[in-house]
Amino acid sequence: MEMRDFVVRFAGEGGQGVVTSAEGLAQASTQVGYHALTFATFPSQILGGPTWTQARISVDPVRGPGDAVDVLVAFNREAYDNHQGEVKAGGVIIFNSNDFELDGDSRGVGLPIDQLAKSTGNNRAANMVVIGALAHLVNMPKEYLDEFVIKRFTRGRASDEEIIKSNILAMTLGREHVSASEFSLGELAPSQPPDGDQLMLKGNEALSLGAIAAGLQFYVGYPISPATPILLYMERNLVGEGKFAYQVSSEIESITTVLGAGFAGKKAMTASSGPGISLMSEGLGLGWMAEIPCVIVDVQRGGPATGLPTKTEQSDLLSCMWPAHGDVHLPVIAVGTVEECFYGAVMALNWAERYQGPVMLLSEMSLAERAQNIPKPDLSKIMVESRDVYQGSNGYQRYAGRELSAMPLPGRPGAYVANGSEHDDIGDTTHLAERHVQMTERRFSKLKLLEENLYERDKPESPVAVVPWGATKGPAREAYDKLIEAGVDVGWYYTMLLNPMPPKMLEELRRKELVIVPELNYQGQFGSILRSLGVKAESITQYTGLPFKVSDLVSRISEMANASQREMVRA
Amino acid sequence: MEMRDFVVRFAGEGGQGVVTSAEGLAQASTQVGYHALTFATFPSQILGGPTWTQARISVDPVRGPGDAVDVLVAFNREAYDNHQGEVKAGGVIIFNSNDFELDGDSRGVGLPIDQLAKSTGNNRAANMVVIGALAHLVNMPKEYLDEFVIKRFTRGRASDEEIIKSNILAMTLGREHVSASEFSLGELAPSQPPDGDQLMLKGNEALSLGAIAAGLQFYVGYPISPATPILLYMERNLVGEGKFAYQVSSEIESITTVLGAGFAGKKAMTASSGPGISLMSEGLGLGWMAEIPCVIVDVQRGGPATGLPTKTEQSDLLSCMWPAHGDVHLPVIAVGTVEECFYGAVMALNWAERYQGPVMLLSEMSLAERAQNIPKPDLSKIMVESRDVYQGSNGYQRYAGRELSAMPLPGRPGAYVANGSEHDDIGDTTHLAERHVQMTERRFSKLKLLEENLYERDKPESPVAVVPWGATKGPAREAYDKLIEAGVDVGWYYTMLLNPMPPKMLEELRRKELVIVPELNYQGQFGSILRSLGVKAESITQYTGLPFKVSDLVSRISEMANASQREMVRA
Amino acid sequence: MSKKNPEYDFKWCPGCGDFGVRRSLELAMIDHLEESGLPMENNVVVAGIGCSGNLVHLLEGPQPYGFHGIHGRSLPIALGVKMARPELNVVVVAGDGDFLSIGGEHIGPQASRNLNVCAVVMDNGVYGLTKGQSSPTTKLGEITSSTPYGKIEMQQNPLELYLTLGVSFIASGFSGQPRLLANLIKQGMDHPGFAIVHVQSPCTTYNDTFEQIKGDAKKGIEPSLWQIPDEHDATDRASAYGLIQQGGLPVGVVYRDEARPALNQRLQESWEKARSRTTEELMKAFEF
Amino acid sequence: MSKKNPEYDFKWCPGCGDFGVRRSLELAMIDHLEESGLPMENNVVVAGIGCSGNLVHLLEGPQPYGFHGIHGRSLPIALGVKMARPELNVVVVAGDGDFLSIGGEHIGPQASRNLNVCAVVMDNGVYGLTKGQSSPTTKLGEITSSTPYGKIEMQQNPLELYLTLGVSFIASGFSGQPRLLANLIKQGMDHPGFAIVHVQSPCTTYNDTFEQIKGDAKKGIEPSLWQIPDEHDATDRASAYGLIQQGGLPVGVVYRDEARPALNQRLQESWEKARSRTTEELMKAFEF
Ligand SMILES: Cc1ncc(C[n+]2csc(CCOP(=O)(O)OP(=O)(O)O)c2C)c(N)n1
Ligand SMILES: Cc1ncc(C[n+]2csc(CCOP(=O)(O)OP(=O)(O)O)c2C)c(N)n1
Ligand code: SF4
Ligand code: SF4
Ligand SMILES: [Mg+2]
Ligand SMILES: [Mg+2]
Repeated sequence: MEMRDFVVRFAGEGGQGVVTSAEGLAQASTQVGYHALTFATFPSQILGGPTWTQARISVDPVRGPGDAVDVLVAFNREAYDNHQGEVKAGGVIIFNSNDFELDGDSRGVGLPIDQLAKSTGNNRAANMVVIGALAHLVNMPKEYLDEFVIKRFTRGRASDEEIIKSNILAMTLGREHVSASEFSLGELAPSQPPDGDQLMLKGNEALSLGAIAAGLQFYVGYPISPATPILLYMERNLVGEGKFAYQVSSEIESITTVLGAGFAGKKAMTASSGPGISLMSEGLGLGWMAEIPCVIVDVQRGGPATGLPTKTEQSDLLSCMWPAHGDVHLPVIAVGTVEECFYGAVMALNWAERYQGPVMLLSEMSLAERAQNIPKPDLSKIMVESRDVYQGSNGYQRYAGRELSAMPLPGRPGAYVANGSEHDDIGDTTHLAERHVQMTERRFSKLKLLEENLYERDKPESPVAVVPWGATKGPAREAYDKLIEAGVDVGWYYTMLLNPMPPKMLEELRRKELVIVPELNYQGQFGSILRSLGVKAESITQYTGLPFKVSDLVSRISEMANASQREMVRA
Repeated sequence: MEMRDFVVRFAGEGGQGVVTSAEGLAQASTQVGYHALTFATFPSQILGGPTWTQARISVDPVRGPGDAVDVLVAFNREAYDNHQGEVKAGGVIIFNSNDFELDGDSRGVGLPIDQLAKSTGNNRAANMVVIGALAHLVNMPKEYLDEFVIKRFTRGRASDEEIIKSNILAMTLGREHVSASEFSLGELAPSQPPDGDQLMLKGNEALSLGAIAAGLQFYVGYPISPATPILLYMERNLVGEGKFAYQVSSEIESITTVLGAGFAGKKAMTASSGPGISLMSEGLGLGWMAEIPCVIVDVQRGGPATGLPTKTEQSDLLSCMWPAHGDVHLPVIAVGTVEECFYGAVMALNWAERYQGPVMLLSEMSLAERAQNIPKPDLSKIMVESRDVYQGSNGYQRYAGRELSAMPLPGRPGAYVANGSEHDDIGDTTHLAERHVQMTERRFSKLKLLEENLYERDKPESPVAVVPWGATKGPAREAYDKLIEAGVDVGWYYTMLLNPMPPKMLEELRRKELVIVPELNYQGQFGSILRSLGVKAESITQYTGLPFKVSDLVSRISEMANASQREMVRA
Repeated sequence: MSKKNPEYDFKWCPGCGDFGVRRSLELAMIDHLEESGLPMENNVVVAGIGCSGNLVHLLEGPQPYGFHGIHGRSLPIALGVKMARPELNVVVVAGDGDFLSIGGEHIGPQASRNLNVCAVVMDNGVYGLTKGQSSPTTKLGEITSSTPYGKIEMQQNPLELYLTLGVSFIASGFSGQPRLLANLIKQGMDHPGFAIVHVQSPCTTYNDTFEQIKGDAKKGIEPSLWQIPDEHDATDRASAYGLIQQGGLPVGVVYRDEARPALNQRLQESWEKARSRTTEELMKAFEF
Repeated sequence: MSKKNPEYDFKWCPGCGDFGVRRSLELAMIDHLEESGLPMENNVVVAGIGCSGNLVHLLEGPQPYGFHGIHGRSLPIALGVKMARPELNVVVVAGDGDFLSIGGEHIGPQASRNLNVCAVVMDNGVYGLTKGQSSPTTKLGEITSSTPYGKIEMQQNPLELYLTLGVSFIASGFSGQPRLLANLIKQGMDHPGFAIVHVQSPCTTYNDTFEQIKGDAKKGIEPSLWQIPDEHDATDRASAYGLIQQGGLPVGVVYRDEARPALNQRLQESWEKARSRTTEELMKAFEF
């Protein structure tokens, strides 16, 4: 039968080629026009340790890593034991017969990975052996893979030809070895190459690129999983005159340094994860109070406290929206796909410049470590905003009025004191009631500048809607499509803009009988925020450190939708 | 006419006796059975600077400093200019005629304060001159005041007699000087001495005493207005074997040190204000995660950031309830009166021991600096709780199960690792999904242990209710009583317990058509929390840095109440 | 901006040492500008929280830019300002509590980086603005509002700390000598690296050390203040260490190392190894 | 608790220096207990966050109490444990990043207080757990994942820092000498005040310094490690300072001052001036 989509999980020890095989497969597939997504997990130790990576190859754009595994590639016995349960009925298990023997599992195909690789004279071709084997299972034409290998290893070196030969041989050996066994999954439908260039990258990389595309000039950070790759990317690439990327001594330094740079006129950003974001609390309040543009990225991991550094969760929403004492309410943009990592970062920088204050950009471990092909952003189409800079002479009242005003640039006329105490128009500290009223209203009025009606919706007429946020978008949308197929009457709303929310979307949600919010936290954080905004929201929560399974969402959403339908009938 | 209550505002330069006069009047009045409340404001500079203190004397228990001023005592011209507008119609202004002359204000009575004091041969008796003058205005019997002076200055010293004489003389001079002018406010009704002993103290002092009464053993803090007095009180009084009170190097040290002490078996507490609380964010999450009993006091001031150190506000509620990243939801007790400062502290310590985690105790600048007479707490009636200590042998699983378990005491069998990463039963770090689910549910299940139906209510049958929190209780209740007199149909609910809220109270509020929440912040923080809990709440907000005026609340509440009545009729 | 702004109502107590520091800073900034020919707006004063930090609102004459943030964070804010705009003259003003206690963590990193800013620390051995609690420089045994039975921890020695952390310019001064102090601050501004001018600026209300510093012949009190002799070789780390060990309040330049490149200079150099790419070029790496 | 707990799945890399530190700590604790006759539960190990801090879960044999909190806060947590229960033996284990970077602010205060705990700092000159970024002890110019063009800030000298801050017991050791190291840690535990045992514990994965420390005759590499001679007078601050200036990796006790009273002792003394009152008595002050 024809397949549009298949999922392979590679499991073994760190260092056995688990990751390179997954990425190789993904690259091979994307190069011949398929869509691919890989999701890597971390072993909790530094070297070795059990690890696995999943690759999903599809004719259509991919939304998530996928629930059920079609093929498990088990590099060792432990991997087999831990993952064989995930293999769906009719699935196949390729096991490294150089490492262990497997009897009594009818799904098993032994593949002497190391030995076959060796026989090609190129030990590093082990992953090609595996890829060849997989290609056979889904009947991927040999030409496809050869093409990929040729492309990949044509680097204008003398050794090219030889390497290409050995790799093609490795794939062929893998292919033949498996074809000997009668196993097959079916026929992968021919690829429908997306038009336009594509990029294959991870969420953290897309986010970094987006920030740079929006004109980022200044970045400081402190290492923390899963945000560290952003720091490393910036230190390598945000270089040259007028740029600065640096590792500071703590997240307290990160946020206050970023505030200094934002004040001095730069587009500045820092990224961290839960514990680091909590340390920034006081500094975030200062940014709001002194009106300093900057972007703070929270690549969420499992919490609280040191929590679960290598797991994914969506539990920082409340503390990012209200991060500090006093009346502070920060803008929040939460990205849901690798592509949104790019465009969300662009928006976050634009928002910071537009309203002159800190913007929280929420990502998640599951996005940060997900590699995926996305349409290459067209920079000429990206609208980049910069703050309104004061151009006049001295004697300027930087904080005058109840609304946004132009921001002076140190070195130029317009000197004032950026002040974290309540202040008057020129930034001197004051305690007068009228001032506190004026400045409080001024700070909140600026949020209005960020109200944009950017959101997705389907079946707006339905009284029930599914409204996920962040990376739950992927599985939620897969589930939603299935529910629609099944004829369930339910609408779909999604936005990256969690504060301020798109006013029209909020209006529509307020009219719903029930708004179902699937989210990866215990408290149902977004659900409770929606309720406080007058929406009849109920959350579907999960707090396992893992993303939702599509199948779980399908059943839990339809349950809730039907229940409310029954109620409506009764009423 | 007979008065049950009068309000005097003393205004001048720091150092002119503004505070001593107010406190003297309050003490004199309480000693003869009246109720008294004084409220001091801070000048923004250290020495001198304009300042004022208000005293309210009443036959009945006092709820707040009072809106309108009956008598203004102006020690200098600036004070007159700034405060004369607050004097109610028919009020009197006593001005220091040694400092300035006042013509064209029919309310003014000149009093040569310094000169009269000098003439008694005791310059320090200036405040007695003022008190005598005030006593005359409300017709307070001379014996009352003489009695007070005698009590106060009888200290078994040779000089007693002389000092008493000069003070009594001072009062007489003040009295006579004003009686010469025909001014009078009326007759203060005879006092109705409360039965039982009374204490006259400030909110911070009551809170400190309450904590000590509940068995506090360990206190660290870092200076910050308006919480510093708690630190100083503890350093002076929390001494002796097994006790520790100390100033540490920052609020980050405060919270983490307190966690160490709570882990080691002590009842531990720290106090700060907004900026310091924000710095504790990460540590608070750790306390929740590792399950460490401790109490954190937030004496709220104006925010955000450094904000308004000497002003009052109720804007830290959201950030205290959700102080950190991850699924953290801390218990919150907010006190509303000086007396509640005492009992709220007792409860906070009990809660911390009962559920084994951090408890947030919210106070406010306006309570911290308010001196008031309260019934002396009967220690024999105070129920003090202590954590359930593990008594068994080694091999204990401290974090086993989905509910509270006994806490081991270092030094005794039951060794485990208190862990801020997700952990298993013995406290070792783990990433297993089941564990994160178990421990998350365990942490939240413990909040159930704190559900108590302690709340005030009046007219529960009314579809509309006023539900203030914290120190807004005072003016809100005064306003409520006036509304009831005026025949407005509105109910009253109040509790110190903001998380978890009394379940019965929450149930009742959910059935209301409208719940009106007066609170001192811009966002309407408690209102939005109530809405997220399914209550039709709307806030009345004020963000001036000052407490509500009763008159404002009367009009704003009745407006809202009537509006909703009309709607209900329409519906 | 006191003179010009009635709404700003904080005032230093009469006799407060901070008056002298303000004057010195005004003089130093003006000197510095006259040399550079740049306008006052080229100066950024990053202030800590305390009576000391309030200096940023009390400067008279032409106004520099200011950043008055949160307690203890003036150094990292200054790091951000300076590395964003190396052409700006960035000055930090902070108190002993702000700089050495809650903000103490930031000194070492800026010293290691040799961040090119000048920090003026106003040390009064007490927390002034919060009314008299002990600070890291409050002496062992002293009674303050927060040490009712005497302080039970040792005081810090800031000068030795700076030297150990690698601060490349260290001066010590007294608020009672505004012109001399102005000169030290000016040198600190001119120094191509991290400069700290540590100033004894007595708190006349909570910890009046004027007498002890200046001495009183009548009462037979020796002054703790002493001028650093010209012979002192400030470029020699060992001599600097020895000088600090002598105690008292030395006035002058304790240590200076002008050879060490500042952070922005080292950064420039490191770029030679780097290649700056356009966004388009960066995206290329992810094409396939 | 590795051996006993399959659920705990973190493992140090083969050859990691931390194995040796763990062994040393186990030996030192056992020694200490045999002398005191107290059970293992009398020990509390407060751990930082890092490969190093994970030691608290990897101890074998009888288990002490542990507190594995948040990054950089092991010292203030230890302050709380120790001042709550002075009879407990409190040990801190942390990495160079945890202890000197984000946690650096807490060293000075504990030194000034002379808090009676023993801190074992596992210095590998890198951030191990986060996979190889630079730390305060990473050398200037070194290339790490976070310094792709070479580190542009100076490394810190922890031993000199401890001495300057007033740490009253300072030892320096090497994870490759477990018995020697155990002895130093034991001395640190016995020391009546704040003790720091600074250990070179190489990260074989991201910064393998074993060769540089132990030297390699064949390659003509001199060992950086040298034993502190018996003549060294550790009670003399100046000699300690001089010793540190010699550089390399000295092994032994660098400095010790047993005369200085520890915080809990000074606290006891201060109580003589104080009067402890019952709640009833305290309330009296507010009666009228
Ligand atoms: C996070 C935080 N904690 C505490 C405070 C309260 N506070 C304001 S100034 C100050 C210390 C002032 O002492 P110092 O830095 O020596 O300055 P000085 O007033 O003596 O000049 C403190 C603790 C604060 N504003 N923020
Ligand atoms: C507030 C916070 N910031 C960052 C991190 C991430 N983090 C975990 S361990 C570590 C540093 C580890 O280096 P080190 O202290 O030297 O220990 P090592 O792993 O080298 O033994 C960091 C930055 C964290 N857990 N918490
Ligand atoms: S309190 Fe001290 S430091 Fe503050 S202004 Fe007054 S004298 Fe100066
Ligand atoms: S990364 Fe380095 S420090 Fe961490 S376990 Fe491996 S070798 Fe040890
Ligand atoms: Mg000071
Ligand atoms: Mg390290």
